[in-house]
This record gives sequence, structure tokens and C-alpha cells, in this order.
Amino acid sequence: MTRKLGYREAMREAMHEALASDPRVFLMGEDVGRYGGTYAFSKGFLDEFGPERIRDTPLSELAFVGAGIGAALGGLRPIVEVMTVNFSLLALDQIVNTAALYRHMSGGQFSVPLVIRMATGAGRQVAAQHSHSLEGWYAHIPGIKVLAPATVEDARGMLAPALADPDPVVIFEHAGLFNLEGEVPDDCTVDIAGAKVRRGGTAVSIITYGGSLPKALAAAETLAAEGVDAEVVDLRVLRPLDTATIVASVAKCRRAVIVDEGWRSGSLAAEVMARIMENAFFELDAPVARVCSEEVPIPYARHLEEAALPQPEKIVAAVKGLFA
Amino acid sequence: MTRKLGYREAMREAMHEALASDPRVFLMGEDVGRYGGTYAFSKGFLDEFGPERIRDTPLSELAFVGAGIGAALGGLRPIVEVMTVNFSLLALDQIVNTAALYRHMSGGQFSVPLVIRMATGAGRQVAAQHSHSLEGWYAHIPGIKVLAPATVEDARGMLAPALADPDPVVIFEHAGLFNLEGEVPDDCTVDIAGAKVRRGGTAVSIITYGGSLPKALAAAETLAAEGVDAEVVDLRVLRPLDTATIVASVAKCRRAVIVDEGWRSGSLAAEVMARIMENAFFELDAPVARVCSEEVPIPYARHLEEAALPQPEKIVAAVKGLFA
Amino acid sequence: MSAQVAQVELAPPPSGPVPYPREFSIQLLTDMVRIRRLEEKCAELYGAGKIRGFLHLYIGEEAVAAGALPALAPGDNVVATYREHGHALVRGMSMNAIMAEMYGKREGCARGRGGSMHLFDSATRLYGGNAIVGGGLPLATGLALAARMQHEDRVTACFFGDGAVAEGAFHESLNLAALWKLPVLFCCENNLYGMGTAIERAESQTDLCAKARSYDMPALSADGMDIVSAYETTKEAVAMIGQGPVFVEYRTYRYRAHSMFDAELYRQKAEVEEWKTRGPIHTFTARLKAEGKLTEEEFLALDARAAAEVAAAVAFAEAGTWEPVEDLLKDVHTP
Amino acid sequence: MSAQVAQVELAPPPSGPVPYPREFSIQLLTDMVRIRRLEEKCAELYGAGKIRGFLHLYIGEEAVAAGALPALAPGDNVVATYREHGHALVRGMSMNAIMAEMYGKREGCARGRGGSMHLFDSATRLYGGNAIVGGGLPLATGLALAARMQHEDRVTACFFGDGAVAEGAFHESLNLAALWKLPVLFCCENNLYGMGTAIERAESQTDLCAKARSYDMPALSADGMDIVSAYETTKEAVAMIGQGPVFVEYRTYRYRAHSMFDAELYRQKAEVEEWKTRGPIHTFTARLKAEGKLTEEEFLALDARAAAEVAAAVAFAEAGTWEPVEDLLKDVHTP
Ligand SMILES: Cc1ncc(C[n+]2csc(CCOP(=O)(O)OP(=O)(O)O)c2C)c(N)n1
Ligand SMILES: Cc1ncc(C[n+]2csc(CCOP(=O)(O)OP(=O)(O)O)c2C)c(N)n1
Ligand SMILES: [Mg+2]
Ligand SMILES: [Mg+2]
Repeated sequence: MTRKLGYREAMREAMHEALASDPRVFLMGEDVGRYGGTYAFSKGFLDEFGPERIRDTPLSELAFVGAGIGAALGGLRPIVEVMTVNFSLLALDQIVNTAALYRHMSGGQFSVPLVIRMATGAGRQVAAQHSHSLEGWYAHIPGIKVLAPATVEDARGMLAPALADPDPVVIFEHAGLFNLEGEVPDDCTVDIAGAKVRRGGTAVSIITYGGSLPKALAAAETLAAEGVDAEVVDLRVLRPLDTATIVASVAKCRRAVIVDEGWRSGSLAAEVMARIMENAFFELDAPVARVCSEEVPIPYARHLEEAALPQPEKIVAAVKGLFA
Repeated sequence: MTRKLGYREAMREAMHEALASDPRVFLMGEDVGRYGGTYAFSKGFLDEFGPERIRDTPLSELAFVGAGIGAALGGLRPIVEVMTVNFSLLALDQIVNTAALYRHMSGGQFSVPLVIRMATGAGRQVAAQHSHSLEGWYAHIPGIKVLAPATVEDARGMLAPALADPDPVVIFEHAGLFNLEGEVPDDCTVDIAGAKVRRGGTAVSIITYGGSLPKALAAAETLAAEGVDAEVVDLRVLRPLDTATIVASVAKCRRAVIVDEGWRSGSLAAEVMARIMENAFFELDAPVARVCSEEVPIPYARHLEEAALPQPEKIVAAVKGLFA
Repeated sequence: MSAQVAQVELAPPPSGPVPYPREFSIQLLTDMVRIRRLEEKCAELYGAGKIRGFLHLYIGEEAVAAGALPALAPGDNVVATYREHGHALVRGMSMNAIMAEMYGKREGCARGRGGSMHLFDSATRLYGGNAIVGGGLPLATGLALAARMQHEDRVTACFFGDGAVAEGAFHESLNLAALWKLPVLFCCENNLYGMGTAIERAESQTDLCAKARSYDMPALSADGMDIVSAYETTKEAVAMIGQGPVFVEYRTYRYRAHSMFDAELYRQKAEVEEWKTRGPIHTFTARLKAEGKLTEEEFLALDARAAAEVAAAVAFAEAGTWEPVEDLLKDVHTP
Repeated sequence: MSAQVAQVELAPPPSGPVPYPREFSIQLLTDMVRIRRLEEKCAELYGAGKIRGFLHLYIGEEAVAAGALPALAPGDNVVATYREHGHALVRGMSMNAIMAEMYGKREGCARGRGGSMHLFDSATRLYGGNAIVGGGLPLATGLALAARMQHEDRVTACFFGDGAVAEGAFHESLNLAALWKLPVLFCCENNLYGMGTAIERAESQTDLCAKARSYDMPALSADGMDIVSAYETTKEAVAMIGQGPVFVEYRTYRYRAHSMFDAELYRQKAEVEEWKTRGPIHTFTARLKAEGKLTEEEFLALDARAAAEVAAAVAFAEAGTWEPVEDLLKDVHTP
């Protein structure tokens, strides 16, 4: 059986389920309580679960993320919400230097079962300081897992395995997806182990994640209308990357375009290209191309913002370039 | 004319020259003054230039880096020393969200002529929290330039053009290079525009930067003894990357290995591979390989640390793999 | 459980004599009215889709910017937040440039690249607009350092909210400025909430002046609903700056939602209504009228002029042009 | 210009009666001596190349860890810094595991992966060793939060230096702990310097207790050269924890260089010598002798036992094995 669900409601349900089923789980972050969550993900939670488990924090990203690490070490299962990835820069020290390294530095004595959720991405004209897409940075750090639910099903299903993971997991929720609607199975159990093919195809592999997935799917539709049968791979798990699924798709299609909202240089797209270089070079009929954000702080004006970001038309053009 | 100079002394001379010749220049950071600089780069400066221009700061990475941005906007030419890249995580918000974006957000009204220097890298058994090599992260950010002086000449010469640059420049000094000695020309004027071939060759292009350059050169020597004539390219400028020099070398050698102390996934090496994919795919006789750090927090024990980092032997093996 | 009333006792509405000549009094009032009319229009334009992204209104808090900024000299620096339309306007930016920026037009102060949260103006030394809470404090400290090192007689006024006080940036900056005795005026706009979080839920010590004093920094508190208090306190603080930084708390209140996405679940309507009795514009208007410094006709005239200025700014913005897409990469680096 | 004398008046050497039974008194002394002997050997082994990386000695400060930790219960949590050999030892880690860790051997507490700065021990609830200044404070706050939420009667003691007080992490953590009334004992080891920077050059307000109180948190100051003061003050602080966090400043002094790379240009030898007159071990020894609680023979015997323990630890470390390189990637994730 399936039902219709929105991305926002899916995240809310997932958190609700976690809070209701495991007393060790609690939610902490800026305005998760009285405000109802910046994006209304936790509306009503305060009344239902009380202020001990739905903790509004001061504007202290470093301390409350660090407190999440400590709470995880102390036996709880915190969901720490950092309002957006932009503000997570203030907490990076704790995420990288403490959470990610802790188990290794302690010779395996301690694990940190922490989930950090944050909104990411551009597309809503919120300008340079509020539009980062730094998933690629996080995917560089050993010791953490990085997830990017890009479908309603993943939004509904990824939190539970993330909470069950004994190590830190960072979940990126692209703000451009919040109004997405989708048909989801009643049982939304999903793995957090690897990539998924969202659309089968044979002519070109479009590999993407997060907020760019709908754009890639739109591009695939356009291409289909023009007779190009594109496969769309959703990475889903950004660390560790699922090389096998990437390589299988590329080996089949022999051409690939990577779509990534990160700035082009040093993007996660580059890593995907490197993996293809290493593992599927001889299967390629053309160099892999990428569609990324332009190397500019994301501008406010709509026409400039649109020009700065990956768009279905750019993806279509990049695919066509592979056949030129 | 040339003379013998150490890396440490080269940096010291460069800063001395800047301080002596431009009253707008000042040095600010943890223990740059009374302590004489964590790595003795600024020994004696306090007595010579006084506490106004050689400013010991409190342990407040976010604030003193931000103060450097403000001071640059206010008409000065600060050299801000962040003791190591590891601690720069605490200042990333100011570097990314303020320094890098400022000119663009203000529609070109304000530039930020700031130089940030920091030690980077592993190899001295200082363990997980003190061994990061995050140059690749910085190289991802539009609005800043990123330099990696890997020779004594560059250590001596890169600071002046960095200070002359109207925009923020981040200089990474790999701690493994501090005891390097080299013959340098009396006139150490260098550009900060692009990569340099440090060793000519025709069989394989070894592309690297920073602390890995001596390792790449050592590998090239070994290879030469075995009849493989390797070219070694020093990227020097990590943002913007000099695609032309990379492509020229790869097009000539038709094989390439990228050496990068960053963790493998999402390393700067991936970006170099992506550029080669995009620009020199059809010139390649074999997939480009990379030698990076293993995906593990850098361990303390020497044998484990050595195993975690790029080493000449691994580079040699990677090159040989290209011919297998 | 969700709604709450902020735990401050509400002072009586601002009252008493206005110790300024007529002209200056009317300038103060005019600036408050200009901010109010500008922002009411912004809210409307947001509804109409002309302004997008984040929009944070200052309505209710006008006495702070309109009172504090006239206490500064033209050579002083100003650093503000994402709630800075008022500061930009009072500091001397043209309403045209502000409105065009919010429209995303090339004629905006930042050529449409910044929007509402990023108003910059080199002519009036306005160093932004900053969308990172607390992000302006280190910057202001550095601007003051540059002034001191270059022997420039220049104060740097840094505006930020009560929410920013919890950030590490606050602590590090106040300490650095106090340690180095830098000419920073830390202007805390305490409107009792950071988004939906009341100050009692954010600060173990809600007396922000006590916090500032713990850095060995003098601290003054102003009634941020009373433009006389805001102006006088700021003047007093500026006069103290020679010895190092000064902290000023402006106790104020935001009448509107935090941004255009806020359902205001966290406070009661009654609380907002109570604070409206202290409204900076109507109380000041009443005082001026009581003193015979202003007639209703004069008020209507200045209000009409503000409305006309807003209308002109809208027309200017509407007539503005779009930065060409070919120029997308402009101003990432200095040419 | 470079050298400076820290601006604190030097109290007279610790003296007066030791209010403990003989056994406990001798335990306190023994722990200080064990730390001292361990670290003297570490310095020697560093010179010999057996220990590498960073090594930060606690010599001179022993009374702090040796006095504070006995005031805690076994179920309490401890968070420390990179200068934590003493804390690990007094908390109950075996000297063998410490020494083997510094050797980088598999038999070390972290299998040689951490080294001197990263001593961890789940058995004694020692949550590290942290090489990031201030990095432990948010963590400790979270450990205390977990204890409170799970109704565990557990204090989290968090050690950090005077230098860490300037970090944003200090501010954010103290506020959070005070706001939420968490059972954290913030233990500030004020040895007057952060690396080469004297506290007067780092803090606008050098009275650290005043800083702590600005979070509405009780603060106590102990003579960190006097183990009686360290123990008593910590006990008092622990007793106050029910109402929320407590801050304790231990005024102490580091006799050795900051790390093995420090030329100590920033302080005068005379200053160090002056502080040595307040040495925690010899003054306490003298007091115990004066009270007839200790004879010179007993002192020599316990010192010899400490030396023997160190020798055994060295032998243990020397005999230790290397983690196989094949296991390099172990413990990045939980299996
Ligand atoms: C570092 C950071 N964290 C969170 C946010 C999201 N945010 C924007 S404004 C705001 C509230 C700030 O409150 P306050 O400082 O009191 O200023 P006010 O909005 O009341 O004027 C928050 C949480 C942000 N922009 N930056
Ligand atoms: C965030 C950060 N900045 C800088 C350093 C380098 N560093 C290591 S110890 C130290 C001094 C710390 O002083 P304090 O907190 O007083 O502790 P102490 O060493 O005196 O025990 C510094 C600057 C660091 N490890 N972490
Ligand atoms: Mg506020
Ligand atoms: Mg210290």
C-alpha cells in the first residue's frame, strides 16, 4: 500500500516516530520548540514531548552541537538540528575535531551515536550567506556518514537507520525539496547503504543527489522526449560513496553527467568523476561532464540566482554535449 | 646570484620585508609576539616592530580572523596567522561567510585585502586533531585565493603578491617543509598566478602541491633510476587552479598521478582528476591515479601515521600501476 | 505551553519633555516615520512577490536606529544585521537604492546581488547587512582596530540582537575590543526574542549590561521605544569611547513576525498589543504635540512626504534594470 | 620588551594544618609524586625519541588534578585537555596504559592512535584528552545533559586552561550549562599563561571567577599550588552542583615549557623560580612532616615506589607491540 506524503510531513513523521518509540531520542536546536521548527518540521512536538526532549537552544551552534556529542556519549540518541548548513560553519570544529575523530582517537573505546540534521542549498533568493551547499565538504571527513534524502520516501525513512547507527550521521535536507510531494509505501524502511537508480536508462547516466534530483529527473524527461534515454542515479549516501552503483550505471551507459549544486571546483561532482576515472575509464565513450553551481557567491536577484545554479536546461545541454 | 635559505627563514624574511616596507602591514595571531611565533617565524619581530604591529591575540580564532577582515576593510593590510589549519575550523564562518563573500555581497563596493597564513599537514606524530590537510576545502570557496608555497623560493616570494592582492588570500605552509633548505635567487619575485613544472619529464605527470612536493620529487628520482622519466608539477596556487599547465603536462606525458595529503574522498586530487577528465580525456593512455591520505583520522604512532600518508613508495607504485 | 510572555516588566509609555529644538525633534520623528512607511510597503511588496528571499522588518524598533545613528559622526563606521533597512536609511542611503536592492535590480546598492539582508554603502561607511547572527561583531572590532592604528578619530557602531549574545563571536569580540581598548560601540537591540526564542530561554543571565561589564566594559541601557533615551544614551556612550569600547542595550520590541515565514506561535497577541502602547512613533508624536512642537497638520505632511518618498522609491525600483546574466561572475574578485 | 612578569601577587607558600587523616594525606602526596615522576621520565623519553609529537607537562600543577579528582565519585565523568597525564593517572588509569600510549604501542589506552594528548578511559569515565583548546567544554555540557535527562547522579568535571576562557566555546558552554542547570564542574586551571601569552594579554577581565559569575554561575577560587585548597574547594563545588554548574578556578603555575618546542622567551626565569617556592609537592611534604604525618623515610619510600611504577611502565611500553598496519582503518567506524 502507498499513500501521498509531503517531504516536510515525512521528516516530521520520521522524527515523531523516533521520539515516540525511543526514550533516548531527543531533538535539540534553534527554534525547534516554541517556534515549531524553522521549517515547521517539529510543529506540535513541544506540547507532545515536553521541553526536556524538545530543546530550544540559544544561538550557540558550536556548543549545542558539541553538547549533542556529549549527550550521545552519555547514552542518549540526540537529533541535533542545525538550522542551515550555512550556520554549521560555526560548529564545524566540534563536528570534525570531536564527533568524527572521537572513536578513532580513543582507540575504539567510545562511539558517538549522534544525528545532525541541517537544511542546505539555494534557490529561494536568500543570497550569499544563506545559500551554501557544502555537502561535499562533509563527505570528505572520515568518521561520519553523510546522507542526502532527495525523495519523500528517503525523508521518511532515513532517520531511523541514522539513529540506529552507532556513529555520527549528518543528514542534509535541501530546502528546495520541502514542498515536494510523493507516493510512499506504508513501510518506509530504507537502507542508508548506497545509491539508487531513480530512473532507468541506457544512453547516459545522470548522477546527482539532494536538491538536484528533481532537476535531473526533469532533464531526463526532456531528453526522453528527444529520444535520449537517460538513467538517473541518486547518490543518497554521500559518504561513503557507493562506487559500485555509479560504475555499473556508467559502464552501462558509457556516458555520464554529474549534477551537483556545490561550486564547481572541489565539488562532490569532482569526486564522482575521480571514481569513474579510477573504475570505469575504459568503459567511457566520452569524458564525463558536470553541471555544478557557478563559482560565485549565490546572488539574490532571481535571474542571477537561476543562472548560478544547475538547471534542467543546463543538464540537457551537458548531455547533448557528450554526443556532439 | 643565489643564496642558501631555509623555509622558516624565508617566511620570516618575507614577513619582515612586508612589515618594514609598508606601514599598513601588521601581523596578528596567537603567540606571534612574545613567544616568537609558534614556529619561530616571527622571532624578534615584537622588539623590532612593537606590540601595535605584532599583535599577540587571545585564543579567539573566530574574532581575530574576523578582526583581520575588518582591519583590511579599514585600510590596513593584515597578515593574520592562524596557528594551524586545524584551529581554522573555528574561524571558517568568518573566512567563508564574510571574507570570501564580502565583495560580491556588497556589489563590488568593498574589497578585503587580507592575508591569512596557516600551518597545515601531518607527519610529525601530532595525531588526529592536529594533522588535517584541508587545503582542498579552502580551494572550493569562490572569493578567495589559496596558495601553497612548497619551495623555499615560494615561501620567500609569495607573501608580497598575496599582500598586494586586493582580495583575501589564504597561504598554507606545510609543517613538514619548515626545515627544508634551498638555493634561492636574490630576487625572489614570484607570481601567484599558476602552477610550475618542478622537474621536466615525458613518461608520466606527477601533479602535487605543498608538503607532498618533496615526496613527489623523491619518487621521480627513484623512477628515473628505473628508467621512467617523470614530470613533477607543483600546483602552487590551489585556487584558482591552473588548468592549462595541468593539461599541458598530461597531454605531453599521457599518464598522470595526483599526490595530495588530503583524505582521498573529496580531495583536491579529485578536482585535478575532474579537470583532466574534462580537458585531456582523449590524451590519456591510462586512467589518472591518485595517492592521497587514507580515510582515517591521522594516528599518532609513527608506523600508522606513515601508512596513512602519501609516501614516495606509494607514488612510485601508483606510477608503475599506470604502465601495468 | 507553547506561547509565553516575556519576563520583563513593561515600563510605562515613553513620556516627558523632548529636550531638543523643534527642527531636530522633527528630524528624529521623520526618520522613524520613513522607516515605518518604507517597511510597511516592503511587507506589501513581499506579498506581491516583488521582494523575495528573507525580509526582516524593524517595525516597532524604529527609535533605536533613528535615535542612535544621529549620535554618530559622518566619519564613523556602522555595521548592522539582516534587520537593517532602518539603519541604512537613517545613515543616509537613499530609499531608492534600498528599494531597488530589494527588488534585485541593478540600481540597488549591491546591484541586486545582496537583497534585503545585505545593504552596503561605502559613501556612508555602512559595512553591511550581515545574515549570520553575530557575524558583524568581529568585523566591527577589526574596523575599530584599523581606526585606532591609523589614528583616525572614528567610532565603529555595531548593531546586533539579543540572540547574538549567546554566540561565541559576541564573547570573543567583546573581550578583544575591551582588551585592546578599541573604539567600538556595541549596540545590542534587545527585542526580547531571537526568532521564536525568548531571552529567558537563551541566556542564563538576562541582564545584558551585566554580561558586558564582565569584560570590564562600561554598559548603558536605553529605552529602545523612546527615541530620546536612544539618542541620549548613544551620545553618552560615544563620549565614553576614548577609553575603549562601550556597550549599549536598547530595550525594544518587534511588532511584526521575525521574518515573512513566522507564524508567531511563541508569543501571545496580548503581549504584542501591550508593547504597542509604548510605540515609538505615536508616543513621540504625542509628546511633540503636547509641547507644541508639532501640529497634526505637520505630522500629516511629514507622513505624506515619507509616503511619497516610498512611492518614488518603488517607482525607481520598478523602472530599474536587471544586471546582465553575462555579468554573473562579476565582483567575485576585484578586477 | 619580550619578557614579562605575570601581574598576580604571589601568595605565600601553602602552609598550615592538613585536615586529613594520615592515610588520605599520603594518598594525596603520593599522587602528586606519581605525576611528577611520570612526567620527568616522559621528558627524558622525549629527548630519547621514544615519545614523539606534542608533549605537554603538568609539572608544577600536580596539586590541581591530585586534589580535585579525589573529590569526585567513581561514577562522575571527567573531560580533560592535552595536558592530562596527571588527570588520567589520578583518575585511575594505569601508568602502563598511559606510557604505552605515549610510546604509540598497541597496549596503550588508545592503541597508540592518540598519544599524549588523547588519553581516554571508558572504565574511569575519562572522556579524553582534547587537543583543541576549549574543545572539551561543549562535550562536558552534553555529558551532563545526558546525566540529567537520565536522572543519573553524576557530575561532569571539565578541565581547561586560562587560555580557553577566550574561546567562544567557553562562553557558549557556560551559558548553556547555566541556562539548563546542568551538573558540570568547570575546572579552570589558571596557570597564568596560554602558551606564551600571559592572561593580562588575553583577557580584559583577568578575574575569571567574575567572568563565570556573569553567567549567573557560582564560582570559587582555589590555590592550585595547595592540594588542600584544591581538594576542599572542589568538594565544596561538587556539593553545590545540585543547583546547576559551578566554576572553580585553580590558581597554579607551569614550571616547564608549554611543550617541548618552547624557548620560554615570554617569561623571566626569576618568575618561575619565585613560583617554585610555592611548589605543591615540597610544601605539602613539609606540612605533613611538621605535623608528624610523614617521615623522610616514608617520603623516600613512596617516591621510590613511584619511580618503580614509572620504571615498570617504561618496561611495559618497551615490551609493547605495534598495532598492525593492516588495522590502519580500524575504529574509524564502529564495527
Ligand atoms: C549563526 C546563525 N544562526 C542562526 C541564524 C538564523 N537566524 C536568523 S535571525 C535569528 C534570530 C536572531 O535574533 P536576534 O539576534 O535577537 O536578532 P533579531 O532578529 O531579534 O533582531 C536567527 C536564529 C543565523 N542567521 N545565523
Ligand atoms: C583552538 C586552538 N587554538 C590554538 C591551539 C594551540 N595551543 C595548544 S595549547 C595552547 C595554550 C592553551 O593555554 P591554556 O588554555 O591556558 O592551557 P595550558 O596550556 O596553560 O594548560 C595553544 C594556544 C589549540 N590547540 N587549539
Ligand atoms: Mg532579538
Ligand atoms: Mg594556561
